[in-house]
Formats: sequence, C-alpha cells, structure tokens
Amino acid sequence: MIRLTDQPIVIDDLLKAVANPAAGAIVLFIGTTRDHNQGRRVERLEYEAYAGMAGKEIDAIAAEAASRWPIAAVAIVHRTGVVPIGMASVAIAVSAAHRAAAFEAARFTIDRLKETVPIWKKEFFEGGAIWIGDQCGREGGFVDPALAPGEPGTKG
Amino acid sequence: MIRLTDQPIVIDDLLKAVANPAAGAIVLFIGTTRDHNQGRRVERLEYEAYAGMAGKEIDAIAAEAASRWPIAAVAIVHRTGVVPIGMASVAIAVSAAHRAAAFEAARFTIDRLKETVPIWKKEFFEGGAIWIGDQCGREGGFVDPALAPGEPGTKG
Amino acid sequence: MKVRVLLFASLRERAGRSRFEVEVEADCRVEGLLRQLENDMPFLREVGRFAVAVNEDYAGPERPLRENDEIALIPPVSGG
Amino acid sequence: MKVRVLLFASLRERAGRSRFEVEVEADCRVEGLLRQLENDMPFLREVGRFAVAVNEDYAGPERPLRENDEIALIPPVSGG
Repeated sequence: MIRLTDQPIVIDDLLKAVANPAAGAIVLFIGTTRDHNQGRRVERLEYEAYAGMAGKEIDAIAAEAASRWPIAAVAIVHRTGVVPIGMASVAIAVSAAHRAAAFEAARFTIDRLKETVPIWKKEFFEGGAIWIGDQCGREGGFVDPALAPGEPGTKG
Repeated sequence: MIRLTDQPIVIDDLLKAVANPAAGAIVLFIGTTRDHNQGRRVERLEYEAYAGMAGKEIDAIAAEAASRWPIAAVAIVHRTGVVPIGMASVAIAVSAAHRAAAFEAARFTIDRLKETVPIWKKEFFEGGAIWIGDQCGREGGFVDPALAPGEPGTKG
Repeated sequence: MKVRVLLFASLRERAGRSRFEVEVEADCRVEGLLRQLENDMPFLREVGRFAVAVNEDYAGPERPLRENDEIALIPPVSGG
Repeated sequence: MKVRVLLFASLRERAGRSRFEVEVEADCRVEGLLRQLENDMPFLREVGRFAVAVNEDYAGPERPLRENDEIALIPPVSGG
C-alpha cells in the first residue's frame, strides 16, 4: 500500500487494504483540514515530506502497532502538497478480530505518526502563513513575518 | 440519516454525513462479520431489530455522545437481515475538531450500542445456529439444539 | 383491557410468533403481564433474563400498563 | 569527504535551498557538521531545536559521518 500521495486520499482503498474475513472490527481515522486554528481563519494546509524517510517511519509504526496489538492489518496514507479545507491529509485503517485492539492501535498509530514521521504542515491563514511545530519549542524558533502568535496543531 | 437498513451499508454516506469544515478528525468504526467465533466456523450472521425502539435508542446514544464530548457530528447505521462474512453490520462515524474526542465518542457509541439497542444477531455456523447474547446470562437461557457451548460476541 | 406483546429473536422463535394481543386487568403492571404470559409460555420462566420495553422504552416491573400499550420482551441484545 | 545536506519546511525556506553538498573532515560527526553549517547559516543557532537524520534514520550528535551520507535537518514534525 502506498504511504505518501500528492493526490486526494481514497478512503475505500484503505478499507479494502485492511479487509479480512477474520476481522470483526475496522477503525478508520481521517485527519482533515480544519477551517480554524488558534483563532486564525485557516485557508489551506500545505504538507511537505522527507519522502524516503517518511515512508520508512510509517512502515516502522505499522510494524510496531502490529507487534503491540492483535490486529489483522493496518494501512496508512499521508497526503502531501496542498490539502484544502475539509479534505483528508492522513488516513489510517486498522482491522482486528475485536474492536478494542482496532481502536487502540489506530489511536497509537496517529499519535506516533505525529511524533516521528518527517512531514511538516504549513498553515495558510488570513494574513499570513506559519510552519506548524516550530512554535512549540521552548527555544522559540522562527516564523514567517506576517503571523499571529502560533500554537501547534491545525489538525485533529 | 437512516439508522437501520436491510441493504449493504455505504461507508461513504456516513463520512459525508459527518463532514464538517470545523472538524480536524473523523473516526469511523465498522463492525464486520467474522468467519470464526469461539472456535466455530461462522457462515453468516443474521440480525433482527425492534425497529422503532432501535432507532430511538440509537438517537439517544448519538445525543449522549454529543453531550459528553465536543464533537461536530455522529452518524450511526446498523444493518438488519443476513450479513455475509466480511460485510459491515454496523458503522459509526464521528467528526470532531480534535481526534481525542472523536476516538472516545466513537468507542463510547459502539460500546453503548451493544448494550442497549434492541438488535439481535443469530450466528449460523457449521452444524448449527445460535442467538448471540442468550448464553451470557448467569441464569443460562436457551439455545438451538445443534449448538456448541456458546459465548457472547461474534463481532469486534 | 388489551395490550400488544412483541417477541424477538430467541423468544420469538421459541414462541413461534412475533406479536399478539392479550387481555389484562385494568390495573395490570409489567410484572403481572409477565406472570400471565408465563402460563401460556412456560419457557419464559426458564429464560430468566430478558428486559421489557413499554411503548419502545425500557420499563421496570412496576410500570403500570394502559390500553393498547406495546410491550416488548427483549432478550439480551447482541447488535453491533 | 563530501556529504549531502537536506533541509525541510521552515529550515528550507529560511536557507533558500533544499539540498546541497558540503565538504567535511574525514572524522566528522553530526555535531561537527552542524557547527560547520552554522557558519554559513547562523539562523540555525537561533532555531535551536531540530532533529537530524543520517541516511533516513534519526541520529544523535555523536554519529560519525561517511562519504556521501545524506544528512537531513528535521524541524519539529507536524504531519497528520
């Protein structure tokens, strides 16, 4: 299954990828672009990836999820480039015999993905743009000139 | 949004039902028919509902989820009649600004649905059939003649 | 007065019917109806464990019944 | 020896370039490369907080470099 795409994510492809007659539960997580963040009116997000490494890190997370929970399959796709409001930037599907494992593994996968996978989002809002993540460091970091005081996270 | 259907569940309809520009996260749960349960080879499940009350109970769960978590929308569909192996019997979609609420509300919704909504599944397996749920009561309950010792749950 | 009784799943199969009407006393409560039904369907005693809904809401044994109420016997649910 | 440096996101924009080669000592480690890069890109000092990957794996400051290694400067990730 592909890990990165610059095209709209096709949810049905993920569901098919994890379909399994031994599975009684599928949990799907979709991260979508919100129209607001920290009081800013968001116009779009733009994602940049270190493609080779991102693919490897995503594979590693999938492997870790499979080692920690009794799941049947996991599929992970992240979109790069511009992601308009309401569209999916990331989708994760997990199938398992029982729902507890599917829920927990899906939650783990998106949490870990946000921590380790080298992908960055730039938020374009009314009046400026900001790279999300730079601002949460204690040491400050830098931002584009036009922007409001930033906090992490434009996404679910 | 419809609550009960005797047709295959269309996942895309649920995703559309909860789509919201203010949402950064969608969590979807799908319960599918497993090919095995408690060592029995399952051939299919058949669901029966007390339709009027089931719809009301599903609405009540959706309302409770919305009151307990800051979610944008929730959609719930349960299929009735025969559900073949690998097909969805129930699907729940929740959208929210942030993923924690979406995950928790989705988990709550399926857990509660399994406790309160008057829907029953009959498991048809190699050599017999059994109404799931009857066997988990301390007082016993009854089962079809042909069956193996039963435990609750053919589903995730 | 008349009330309507609905049976589902295992209870429906065991009884061989899914709905019927029954004549009860005017001051009948849920528990009284159940005792009356057990005469006709003694297996209800063995089953031991089912919930009751009156007009599509779960109801306890003390719930008074009214003319034309719809009473459903609800075996352990197993949706999902 | 030569190594390749990749910059992403805010670092890429700030530097105005996304990849370049740099000549380093044969016994150079990650921390040595970073000090060398800071001469050319003093803003790396202000930034203060980024991870480093060598050949697509996260690496610490002591990691020795080899000819043709690909070193990526990784600002706080924000995928998802």
